[in-house]
Amino acid sequence: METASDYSVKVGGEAGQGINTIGSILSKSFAGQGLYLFAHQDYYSRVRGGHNFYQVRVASSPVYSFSDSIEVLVALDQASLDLHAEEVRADGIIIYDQNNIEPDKQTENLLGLPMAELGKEHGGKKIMGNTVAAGAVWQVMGGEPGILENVLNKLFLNKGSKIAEANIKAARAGADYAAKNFSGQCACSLEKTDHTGSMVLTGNEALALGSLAAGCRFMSSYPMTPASGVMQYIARQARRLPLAFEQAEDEIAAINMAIGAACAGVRSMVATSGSGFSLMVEGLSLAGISETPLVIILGQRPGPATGMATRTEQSDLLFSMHAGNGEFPRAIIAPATAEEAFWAAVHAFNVAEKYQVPVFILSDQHLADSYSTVEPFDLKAVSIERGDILDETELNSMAEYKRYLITESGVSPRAFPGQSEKCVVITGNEHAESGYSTEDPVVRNQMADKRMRKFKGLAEEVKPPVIYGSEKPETLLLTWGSSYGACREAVDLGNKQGENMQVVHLPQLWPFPGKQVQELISRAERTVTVEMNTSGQLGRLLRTETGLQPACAVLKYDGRPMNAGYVLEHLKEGGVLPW
Amino acid sequence: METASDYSVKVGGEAGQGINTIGSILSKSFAGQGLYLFAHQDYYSRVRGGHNFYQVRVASSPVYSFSDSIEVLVALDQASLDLHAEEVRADGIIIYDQNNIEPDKQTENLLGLPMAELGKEHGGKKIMGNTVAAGAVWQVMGGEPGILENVLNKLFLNKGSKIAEANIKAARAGADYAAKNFSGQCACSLEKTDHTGSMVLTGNEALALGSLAAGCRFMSSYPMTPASGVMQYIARQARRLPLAFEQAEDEIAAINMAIGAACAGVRSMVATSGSGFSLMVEGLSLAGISETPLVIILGQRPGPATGMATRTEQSDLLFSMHAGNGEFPRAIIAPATAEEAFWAAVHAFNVAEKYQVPVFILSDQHLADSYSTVEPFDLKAVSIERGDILDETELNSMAEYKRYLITESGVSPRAFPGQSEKCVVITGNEHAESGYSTEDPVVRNQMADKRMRKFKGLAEEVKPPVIYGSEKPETLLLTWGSSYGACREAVDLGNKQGENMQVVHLPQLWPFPGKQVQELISRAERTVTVEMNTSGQLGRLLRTETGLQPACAVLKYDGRPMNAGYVLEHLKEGGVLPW
Amino acid sequence: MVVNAKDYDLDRENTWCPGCGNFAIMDVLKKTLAELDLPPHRVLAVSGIGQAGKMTDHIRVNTMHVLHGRLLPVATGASLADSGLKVIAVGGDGDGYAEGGNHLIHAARRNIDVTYMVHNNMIYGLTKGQASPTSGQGAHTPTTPDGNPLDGLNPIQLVLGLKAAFVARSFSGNKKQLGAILKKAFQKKGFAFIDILQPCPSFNKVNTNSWFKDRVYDINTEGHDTADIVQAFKLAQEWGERIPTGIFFDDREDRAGFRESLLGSTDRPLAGANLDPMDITEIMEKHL
Amino acid sequence: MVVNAKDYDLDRENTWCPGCGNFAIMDVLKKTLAELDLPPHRVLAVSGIGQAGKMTDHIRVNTMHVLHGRLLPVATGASLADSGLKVIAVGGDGDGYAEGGNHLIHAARRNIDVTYMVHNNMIYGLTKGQASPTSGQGAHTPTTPDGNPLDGLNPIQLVLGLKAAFVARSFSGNKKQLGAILKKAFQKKGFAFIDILQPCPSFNKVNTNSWFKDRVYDINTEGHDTADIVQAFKLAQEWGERIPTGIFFDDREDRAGFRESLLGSTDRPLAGANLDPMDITEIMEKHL
Ligand SMILES: Cc1ncc(C[n+]2csc(CCOP(=O)(O)OP(=O)(O)O)c2C)c(N)n1
Ligand SMILES: Cc1ncc(C[n+]2csc(CCOP(=O)(O)OP(=O)(O)O)c2C)c(N)n1
Ligand code: SF4
Ligand code: SF4
Ligand SMILES: [Mg+2]
Ligand SMILES: [Mg+2]
Repeated sequence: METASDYSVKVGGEAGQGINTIGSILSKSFAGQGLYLFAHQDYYSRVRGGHNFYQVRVASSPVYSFSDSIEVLVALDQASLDLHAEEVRADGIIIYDQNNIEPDKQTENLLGLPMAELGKEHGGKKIMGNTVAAGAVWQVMGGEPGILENVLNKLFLNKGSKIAEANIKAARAGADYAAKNFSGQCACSLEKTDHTGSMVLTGNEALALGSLAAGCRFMSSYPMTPASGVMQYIARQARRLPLAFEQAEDEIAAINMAIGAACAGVRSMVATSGSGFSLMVEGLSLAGISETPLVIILGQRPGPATGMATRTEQSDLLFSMHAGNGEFPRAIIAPATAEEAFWAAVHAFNVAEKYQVPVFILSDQHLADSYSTVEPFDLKAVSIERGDILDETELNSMAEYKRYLITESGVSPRAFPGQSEKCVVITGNEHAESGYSTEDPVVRNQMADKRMRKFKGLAEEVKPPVIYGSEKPETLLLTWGSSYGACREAVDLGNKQGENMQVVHLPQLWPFPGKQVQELISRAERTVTVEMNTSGQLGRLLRTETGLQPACAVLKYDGRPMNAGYVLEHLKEGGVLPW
Repeated sequence: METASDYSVKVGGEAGQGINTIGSILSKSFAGQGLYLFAHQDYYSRVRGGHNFYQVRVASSPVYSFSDSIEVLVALDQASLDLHAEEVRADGIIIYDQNNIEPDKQTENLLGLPMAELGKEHGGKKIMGNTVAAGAVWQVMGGEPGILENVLNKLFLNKGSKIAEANIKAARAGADYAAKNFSGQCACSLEKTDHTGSMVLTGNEALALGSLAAGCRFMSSYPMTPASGVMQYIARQARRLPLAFEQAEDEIAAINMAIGAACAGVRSMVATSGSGFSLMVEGLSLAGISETPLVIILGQRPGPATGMATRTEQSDLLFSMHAGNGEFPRAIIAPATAEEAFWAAVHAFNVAEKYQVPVFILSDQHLADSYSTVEPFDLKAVSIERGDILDETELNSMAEYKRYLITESGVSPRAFPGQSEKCVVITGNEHAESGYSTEDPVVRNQMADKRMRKFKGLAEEVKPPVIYGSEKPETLLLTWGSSYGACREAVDLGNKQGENMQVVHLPQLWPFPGKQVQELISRAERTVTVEMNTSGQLGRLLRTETGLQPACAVLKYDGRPMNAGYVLEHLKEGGVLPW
Repeated sequence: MVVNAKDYDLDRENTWCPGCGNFAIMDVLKKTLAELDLPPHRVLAVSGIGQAGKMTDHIRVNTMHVLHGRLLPVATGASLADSGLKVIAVGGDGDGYAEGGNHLIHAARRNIDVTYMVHNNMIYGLTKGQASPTSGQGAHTPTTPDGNPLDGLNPIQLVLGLKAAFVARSFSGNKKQLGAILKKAFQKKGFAFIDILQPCPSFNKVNTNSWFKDRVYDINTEGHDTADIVQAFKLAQEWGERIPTGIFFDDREDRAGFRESLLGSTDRPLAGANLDPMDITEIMEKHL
Repeated sequence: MVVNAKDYDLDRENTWCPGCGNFAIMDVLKKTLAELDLPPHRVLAVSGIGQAGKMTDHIRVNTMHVLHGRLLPVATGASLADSGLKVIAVGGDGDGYAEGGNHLIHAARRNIDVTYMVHNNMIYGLTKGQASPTSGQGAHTPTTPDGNPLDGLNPIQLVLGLKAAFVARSFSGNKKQLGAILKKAFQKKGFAFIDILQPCPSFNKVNTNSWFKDRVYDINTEGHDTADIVQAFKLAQEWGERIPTGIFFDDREDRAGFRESLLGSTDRPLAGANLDPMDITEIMEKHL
């Protein structure tokens, strides 16, 4: 990392205290200053109380993960001081409200800021103390005042200009207080670059945006952390676009509604997490045999069952790969960053329709909730490929429409009910080409073979492995999903320290790009898998598909994301071997 | 096979015509004569009409599968003649009702039997024609009359002695007619051995019996072919034993009821098929994290979705292995025969309770519905091992009961609500030893590790591979479940023809007995997997667990079971390679 | 266009048993669709799994033969996607009141634009005779070999409790009534529910054709006010010696169908072979 | 034994928001259990997932904190297995009326021996404010940002449609009424259902404590005949300016609880640490 600045700000407090407000004001301001950022959130499954934090890392070149040490801690409650003071670097600072919190005598670098008081005085409400804090942090870090005020204006404008103004006043009060009392205390000094105009986006937001760009017109889902963000984003657009969103009564209804809509001709999706996906498994199998295009966003979190609702994990890879009774083709895409998430959604809808199969996007809480700076997407580069769909003229010229026509590719041309005078027959039973049920053994074989033949086409469209680091590495880190960020930074750090490392991340895990992975592994001295689960699922898949076994695995399953430090430390220890 | 007699009788007709009556009369009579049998059923997913058959193979030594050629065809309708006349051997016979069916002129070996007429005349009802047919078959095959009559007596006694007598009269009429008109036509001549006293049992019945013997006290399920037989058997005993059976409103309720009962202290189970199991996946995951002992009988049939409801397949192995969000230990047992099915159930309940995990019994339609002769089970050999359960004295002496006490084995001593004054706290969230929810990362790691540690104990109790055939084989057939029968007979046939073959069947697939399998494979020149699915699931599992890959795979997925002929033929062709 | 009942015929073997009530229901359905001049390709029938669900094997319209109990969500999605389709859902009592019970609650709440026909034979036909939620107390079935210990569920009471827009009961043995009700149901905006008593001669030896015939009577000819849900609920309590049939409730409050309430209009197009990309530039800009 | 409400206290941090109606409900529950002299170890509380479900984190009894929406089947199994337990089910409106709707239908049909408390805050609390089936028309939530297009489900109507043995509505702000109803519910044989209106100050800004207070009235003090289900259904139609609360229906037909109807007796033992092997010799002999 040749970053000039690389700072971390942590805002800690109880649920409901507004740490997200401070966090997102700062994040957007950092982006406005032309810097890159990565911000992750840590919260409990409760609405009030508990200890949550929002940690944003800002740097002058792209960042993919978080640091263990922080430059600025904003403590909104006692617990934040108690828990995180240690993480503050020697030249860092701790900003807290001296009217509420009594710090330990030994704690250093403490800067008292009467947040609530100033908030009430300048913004009219105690809760404006959050904006006061943002203003103070921005000031001590050396941000350009106009940028922060711009952000506040944008953020609060829809609540009325009065509120926006009050916030700006509060921010100024914080900045003034900091200028007067904290000057020279903070070692940070934010650069300003001309890399402005980037978006600040979570993985969930990127998935939703990508789905909209891809022409998703129907979404039915049931709320579940960490996937709710996707549906809530889509729901907000539904009235403005030709798009229906419905909160289903349960996940079973959600997937079956989406299947109904998809069969009727619209691009459809669902989003859920593990427990909810468990309930969709029968519907998945229906999509498989009825050859219905469907996109399933599976936001992973620690299981089993309800597990830890607001935490992160990557333990549903093999589950999603084998879910559903019987055998049918599918695709599994797993973006590593918000940027990738957008394109993953576009790819998912195209693959789903071209091959008439269910397509998974595996996400996880760390990807779903973390913000990063992303360049605006080139919407012209979004191509919508719907595959073989008959038009009315073609349909009219046919004697009979066969929904499950047997073809070499395994893909049968689609038509929709009501599109022409030809009736469309869709079913979840084994069937003849017509769509009507059959138990004929010969036809059964033909249909099973036809479905399985789609694997070939699916394999040709697999998103190839993403490679970063040394060309002929001593250590290859094989990883997937949001763990990529930690691995990528570990490679940078390691190589700086004289190691010879590479990271290979698989943005698509099924069909498995076996040949390419084998080739990459053969060039490395040793391969280590890195993922967030107990059993080393990518490692198992690697072995199934290539016969190869990683030298060891770096795993984590305590619900908290890993970073570069964790990866390097565990590599030294020889990894955590699950086998 | 050193069998002296080895005959096959096929009874074909429409659903509702009573082919099962004829089939089971004959089967029980064969057993009464001291012979061994294997009888399989082929039926459509409809209540009336269609073409079904019941095919019984009888021999003087044990048989495990069915033949392609038959000695006796009983045709109750035209279709049975049209479809099966070809399968009849040159020295075989076809018995049909000349009053209903007009055979093709070319068909040979036809013996007309006025079934309905004789039924009406001697039994009082046309439908007694079925018993007439059974009597005639018994006569031409040379069975001892008293044995058949015994069977009829037993079969119909609960319907009143009049009905039993009428049936005996009808059977005699059939026998008399055959004696008069068919004598010398049939090459069969049934031996009589002193190997009497064996049961005639389907896989479903054996599973139900095994569950009862194991002390199952609670079953909740939702009807689904081919698993309904298990629940209906259990339901019949419920009022007579300390046992509750309830037909749930859906499969979700079924598994959650069973979990509730299991947590309250009783041995509980569910039975279902693929679609229904799909709906149980979330409950499975709950059993995983709440460490609830549970037995799941999964009767496989062809999918995806509703697929072919009354047919057979083995395509839910990897699904059941990976089902459920998050990671947790489980066991998967897959009996090959009715005999094994009984002991599988006993094993399943013991393993479930000792390790407090969900245990699968994978069955399939072919195993579930096929009859075979089985020695009465030695009930004294059934040992019930419940694992670590605290008694009231122990509980009273404790300050606090910890449901999820962390132990070396991963197993925490159990107690039940209401058992003592100690409250029991059970949960589907991640939790502390007490059972109360926690998100503490350290405790999470401890709990995940504790659960996964159970694998060790589970692995120690794995049912070892079953080996049959040559000791140092050129060809090792690696198989599981009901495909074993075909493989075993293929080995016998092959070895007779000078091949050097062995079959290894895995009565338990998870934890996978990797070392033992590796050892066996290393002694063989080539290994071929044999199973009923498209993707070679056992082959994939083998590779995941050992890195080894079979030379080829013999697969079948048209919904009809395989037999020795199919296996040998496809071995010659080099198998069907799914990879 | 003049549509004929024969236009809905399919040349496929019918697998129902002789004497099954399903035949009459299918006849009436075809005739009613023809009377309403609905051409086959403008009709979508979504069916569950069971003997009733096999209806879609024998009627030439667009069909989705889906999972056991999941016909209503599929119908919901399909009807939202395409406003040009007349959507029918057809399934059995097990399908609708056991496996699919939750969706019934929410289909009524949403007032989905679907006519839902439940062939209530008070038994599981396809899987060979197990008890259904509507099986009567004492019914001997393979899963209740000692007699069903529970009273049967009364679907009319349930659906009135959900305040569905249109609630009716008919009987396969009364084609005239069934036809008249079906016609009204198809013309109703939103969710129309019809529980159709249907003898299953193969497995239900208690609730036979004549058992029903002896008991059913028509509440509409007796002057029931179908706008009065409380009165309807009162009538629905009756089940035994006399069984009320007819339209129990036909909501005069002209509630919007789900398509209209969710999409804000009855004909906002979602479906079709043409997918015009939506312009999301403005949405994206909010993240700048 | 004299049991005290304090005996149910647990020394664990409570994670509900200040002002949440759940606190009052928990208080009343503990007091009622004490009044009934039920020692903690003879009580089993099965809870769903949601803020309401977190009740089992804060009350010292046997607990099973299970899946979202699945509390009733678990309670059914547990209550069948052990007749010595007083079984309570507790969950939210999303848990019970959305995810778990089907089980509600069948719990009522079976008349399971369970008292079911639904904390109806007309919102999804734990997942931060999405609409619930009982959310009112127009409610602005993250999943209905343009206002809920649908009328809220009326649980009392629904459960009366199921003819549950005991049907009541109360309000967390009326502890006296809630206590009296809970007590009767616990004493009822079979399934007792109580919908408890509960303000969620964090996410439901419409149906607040004072909104409820201004509307609720007690149907029992106004002389409603709780044996009359039709009258109850009529009362249940009301929702708006006035909201009826109290016991709507208390079936005088002394229906058997599910344990009795399924097992043929109220105390056939299934559960326990001792598992005497069942002798199946006779059953096996039938196959000879
Ligand atoms: C998830 C699932 N569970 C169970 C089944 C098996 N199954 C098929 S039809 C049926 C019940 C049929 O009864 P009903 O719905 O009343 O229809 P009928 O055959 O009586 O018309 C069942 C249990 C299934 N196909 N899928
Ligand atoms: C299968 C499944 N789907 C979704 C969720 C996420 N979830 C947890 S609680 C909840 C809803 C909570 O609302 P409610 O039941 O009304 O309880 P409240 O928090 O309002 O008391 C949801 C959707 C889950 N845990 N499991
Ligand atoms: S089993 Fe019953 S419902 Fe099914 S077709 Fe036969 S008679 Fe009709
Ligand atoms: S979110 Fe609402 S229901 Fe949940 S604890 Fe807070 S106030 Fe109560
Ligand atoms: Mg039925
Ligand atoms: Mg709620």
